[in-house]
Amino acid sequence: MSDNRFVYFDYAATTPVDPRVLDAMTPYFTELFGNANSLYGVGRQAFNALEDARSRVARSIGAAEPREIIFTSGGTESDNAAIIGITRAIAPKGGHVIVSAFEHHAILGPAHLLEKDGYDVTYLRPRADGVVHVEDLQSALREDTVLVSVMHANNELGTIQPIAELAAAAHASGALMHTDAAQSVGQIPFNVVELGIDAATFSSHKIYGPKGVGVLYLRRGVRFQPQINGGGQEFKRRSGTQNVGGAIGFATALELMLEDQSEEIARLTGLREKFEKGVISALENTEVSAKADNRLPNIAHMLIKGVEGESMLLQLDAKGVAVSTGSACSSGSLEPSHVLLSIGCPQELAHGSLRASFGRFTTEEDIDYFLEVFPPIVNRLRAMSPVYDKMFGSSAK
Amino acid sequence: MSDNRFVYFDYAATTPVDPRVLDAMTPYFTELFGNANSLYGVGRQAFNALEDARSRVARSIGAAEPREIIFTSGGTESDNAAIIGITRAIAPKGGHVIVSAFEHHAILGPAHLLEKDGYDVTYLRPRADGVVHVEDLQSALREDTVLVSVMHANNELGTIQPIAELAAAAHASGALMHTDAAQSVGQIPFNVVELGIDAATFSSHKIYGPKGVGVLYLRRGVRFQPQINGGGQEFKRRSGTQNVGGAIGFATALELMLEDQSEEIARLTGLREKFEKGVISALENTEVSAKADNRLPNIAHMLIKGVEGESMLLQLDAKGVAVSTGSACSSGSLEPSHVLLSIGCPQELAHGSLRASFGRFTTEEDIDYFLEVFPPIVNRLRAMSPVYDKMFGSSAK
Amino acid sequence: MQYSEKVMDHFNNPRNVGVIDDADGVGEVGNPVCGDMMKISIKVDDDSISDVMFQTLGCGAAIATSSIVTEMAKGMTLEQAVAISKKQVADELDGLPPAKMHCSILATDGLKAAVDDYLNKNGREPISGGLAHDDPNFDPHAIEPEEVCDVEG
Amino acid sequence: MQYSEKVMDHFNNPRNVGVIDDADGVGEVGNPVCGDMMKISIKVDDDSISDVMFQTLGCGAAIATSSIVTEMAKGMTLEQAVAISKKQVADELDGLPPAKMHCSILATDGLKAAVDDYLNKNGREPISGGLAHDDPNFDPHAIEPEEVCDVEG
Ligand SMILES: Cc1ncc(COP(=O)(O)O)c(C=O)c1O
Ligand SMILES: Cc1ncc(COP(=O)(O)O)c(C=O)c1O
Repeated sequence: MSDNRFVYFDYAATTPVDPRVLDAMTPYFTELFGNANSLYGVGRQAFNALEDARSRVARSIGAAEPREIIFTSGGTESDNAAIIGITRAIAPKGGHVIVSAFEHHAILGPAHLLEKDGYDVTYLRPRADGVVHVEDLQSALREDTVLVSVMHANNELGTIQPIAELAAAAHASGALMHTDAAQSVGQIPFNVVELGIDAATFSSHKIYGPKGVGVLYLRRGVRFQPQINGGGQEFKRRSGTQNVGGAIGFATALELMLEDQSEEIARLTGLREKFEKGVISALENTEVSAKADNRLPNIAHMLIKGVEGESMLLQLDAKGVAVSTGSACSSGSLEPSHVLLSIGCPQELAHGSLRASFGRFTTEEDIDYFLEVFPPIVNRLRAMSPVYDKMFGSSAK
Repeated sequence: MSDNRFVYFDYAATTPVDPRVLDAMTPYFTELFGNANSLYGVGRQAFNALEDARSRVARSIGAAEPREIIFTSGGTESDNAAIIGITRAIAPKGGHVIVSAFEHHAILGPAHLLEKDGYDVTYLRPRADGVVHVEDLQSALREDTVLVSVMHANNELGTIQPIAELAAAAHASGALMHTDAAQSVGQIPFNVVELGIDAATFSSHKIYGPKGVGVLYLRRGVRFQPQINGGGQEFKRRSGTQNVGGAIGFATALELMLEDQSEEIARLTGLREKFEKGVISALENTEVSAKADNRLPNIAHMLIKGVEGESMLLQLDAKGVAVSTGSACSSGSLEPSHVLLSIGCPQELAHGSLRASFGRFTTEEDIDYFLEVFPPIVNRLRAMSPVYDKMFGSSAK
Repeated sequence: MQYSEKVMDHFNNPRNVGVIDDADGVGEVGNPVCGDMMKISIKVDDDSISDVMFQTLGCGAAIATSSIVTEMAKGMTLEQAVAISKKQVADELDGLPPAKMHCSILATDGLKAAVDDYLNKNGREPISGGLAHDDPNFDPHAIEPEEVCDVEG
Repeated sequence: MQYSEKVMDHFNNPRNVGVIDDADGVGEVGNPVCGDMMKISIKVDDDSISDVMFQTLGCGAAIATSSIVTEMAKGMTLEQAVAISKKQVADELDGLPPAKMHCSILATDGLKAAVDDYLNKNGREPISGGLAHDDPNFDPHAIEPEEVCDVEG
């Protein structure tokens, strides 16, 4: 057990750029620096590279045409653009939108904005298993529902949502379907046609691509009001000089994810199970947060009862282990994760959540190291708590 | 005269990333890849780097505080956010906005959107010299004017606007002042306090920084409605996982611009004058488009009468020279530049505009080469025109 | 926006540039205010085009479509010449960017005007069926739906 | 958000952790539902605090402020102890992130509660002037205006 060891268990927060991705991007900073909208040689090279990236992304997600791919500055922008751009284009005067209650803030934020502007928004609750159930969506759908947005995989719990069924229900009711696939694309099979969705969000830095790059998939024919206007780039849907290197980085990163996806699913699922079982057997009062079996291979999300998340995180950091906790918003450790609350987790437990997310460079040894350093940390924090014994100790039983 | 020669005269469209900038950014793709919002070590490193970049940008533009610097995805996003975010925050129910008529589309686009939403927008015309005059702004200001936006330097003509005086006039009338400094920052002195502005736009790829990165300067106390919402990054003003490497690239690029700014101003002004004089003396019926003396050192914008811009551009490209033309919007060579029209240039002349913009790697030899290859191109195109002699030939006099 | 190699070839090496001094018919369409203008002159032999030359002020596509249309027209009957469609012109050039499709109208209109001028000079009825440029509703700015707007930085 | 080195030191090596078995006064503030809770026990000698220990459930700042407040209080008179302000606690730790300023209230409130408990047990009037946590308008979520919201990816 070395204190210099660095164990990164927060791939769901962000990933390092894969060296192969960086290599693919590098020429576009210097020699191939042209503006993709310029007509001369160096501009045409940039244009060709950009359009090549667009085609490769389209192919990777099963899109019918490259122009369904719009490059953006990240998952947050794509989410905002989808929610507001589609809703306002279809129902400029108001209407009804459904988003799940455990969406990322990049969806909840624009949903609140629409509400302020007079739209009706339903925040559809997932059930305790961490899944949005089709019957619940069906009851929420209304005649004036314009858009439904449910994330493909939840970024905290890792639970995978039945997007194809949800999309079918939305369509049956005349609504469009958007899914935030920032956490799932590349990790698990993702095909826009098989899922039957109209729009989707991707973020490059979750899949070993560069930060500041994302994609909005917009099925051909979906009406859309651009949220950033100007020169009319990206088929008039997203203005601004394109980040050509970034687009190539994203396309390359996504292709690399797909290359060994099934092997990685198996490998990471194994690591996750080892992690979850290891924690549960080493520590009393711990459990996997969401009961659904259909979860991302790479996210373990657990409740460590009677411990506060940030203190756990910082102690792990001192041991060189990077994890996250649903309650780590620095607007106060007092604010528990809206995701956990949405599935009915009591507040006092929600404060003690731990998310460990694994990736390309995670090894068995990393898990072993974690299982060595983690239990003493929890035991120490529990011993320091004025209420642990009272609430969870054997005397409390 | 070698056909392999590459002469890039379109620095105003985009610039290559300076190798020193790339070096500064590179570690943030791989080793220092953390999410700046994470609490553990690799996240804190990213946070520190981001905040360091913010401080350096603040210092470079004379901002009072680092938190006045908001990192965005580029000049277009900054422009959109400024126009819409400030106007809507201050006057949610409507009001009056003034933008100059020769702003970049990244300003005109959101201005049109505001108009659609019931705001009054005045498109203030510059005069024939290519400058927005203070008296004209004064006549346009109204009691309900919320915001004035005039670019610091026009991206086609290169003319520098009297921002300090315009800002004073706006403030005297109770309006705020935004300036799009995408073309000027780094090129010429730029200080937010001396200019007295409330908000400003910058774009990284115009100053040898990476594409997909920009800054919105928002003076402390200026009310603002964020245009991209989510996790609340950038002091709740621009959500989305920050592009840390990009921020560092921008900060480094800007500092490098300032390092030798006065020498570069002298050097580039010399090159520009050589270029302009060379063209005028080699070709009849050519002139500098805007008469104002106060122009950017690095942009030469000329009218080449009786020639269409795109054909000129493509012929130059065949000789390895990259320039741009105000009329090169592929929505049709039929659409002449709104900038030239705004200063009263007749349409038939506006089609023949040529913008050559110089930069860090431009040499005297580049200008010499251009002056060698350009006149035969123009003469050939003019000879191919059915109307050149009639309109401009000696018989037309 | 990208031009095909064939467009670039015709732009860089336009065929049949110039004016036929003793032309049988001359067509002039477009307008410098709009940024493109074409003048085409033809020699007619037995109701077939025996020679054709053009002058064009305009963008790369305007010049290339002018050039190709002169190649296509040479040897055609007048009937065949006026039937050349903008799509045929574009196809012959291995395609045009959507934003540039209107340029082929300049070339086909120019040719039609030259044919009608010849017929008119010979006291015969025009056969072109009218020019797009003469239609008061013709919008040379009208672009194909797929058009992508490129921009100067 | 960044903690100072001093905060991290007190978080990693908290001083005076535990419970004084024969405490003269005990304060308990906070609530596990809110995510932080503190229990502090004191020994009082001649109206001065001769010993103090704490237990805390909470974030890094909650633990560090608890720890520092016990160090600060030791040896103080009761009057001095209840006068410790949240700003003094933060200053003593070389500052706290704006979002964490509320944590120092937990520590100062805990100490006040312990002092009042001691006085109460001895039939004397409380001197703390009341706890922030007892104020029905107290919002432990209230944050300083400069606060930056960090987020999970
Ligand atoms: C599900 C989900 N949506 C959206 C985002 C936001 O993406 P970005 O960080 O690229 O703005 C994230 C991650 O931050 C995410 O996990
Ligand atoms: C004056 C001006 N404003 C805004 C922009 C847009 O900036 P960006 O290309 O970073 O979106 C540009 C350049 O494209 C510009 O020249």
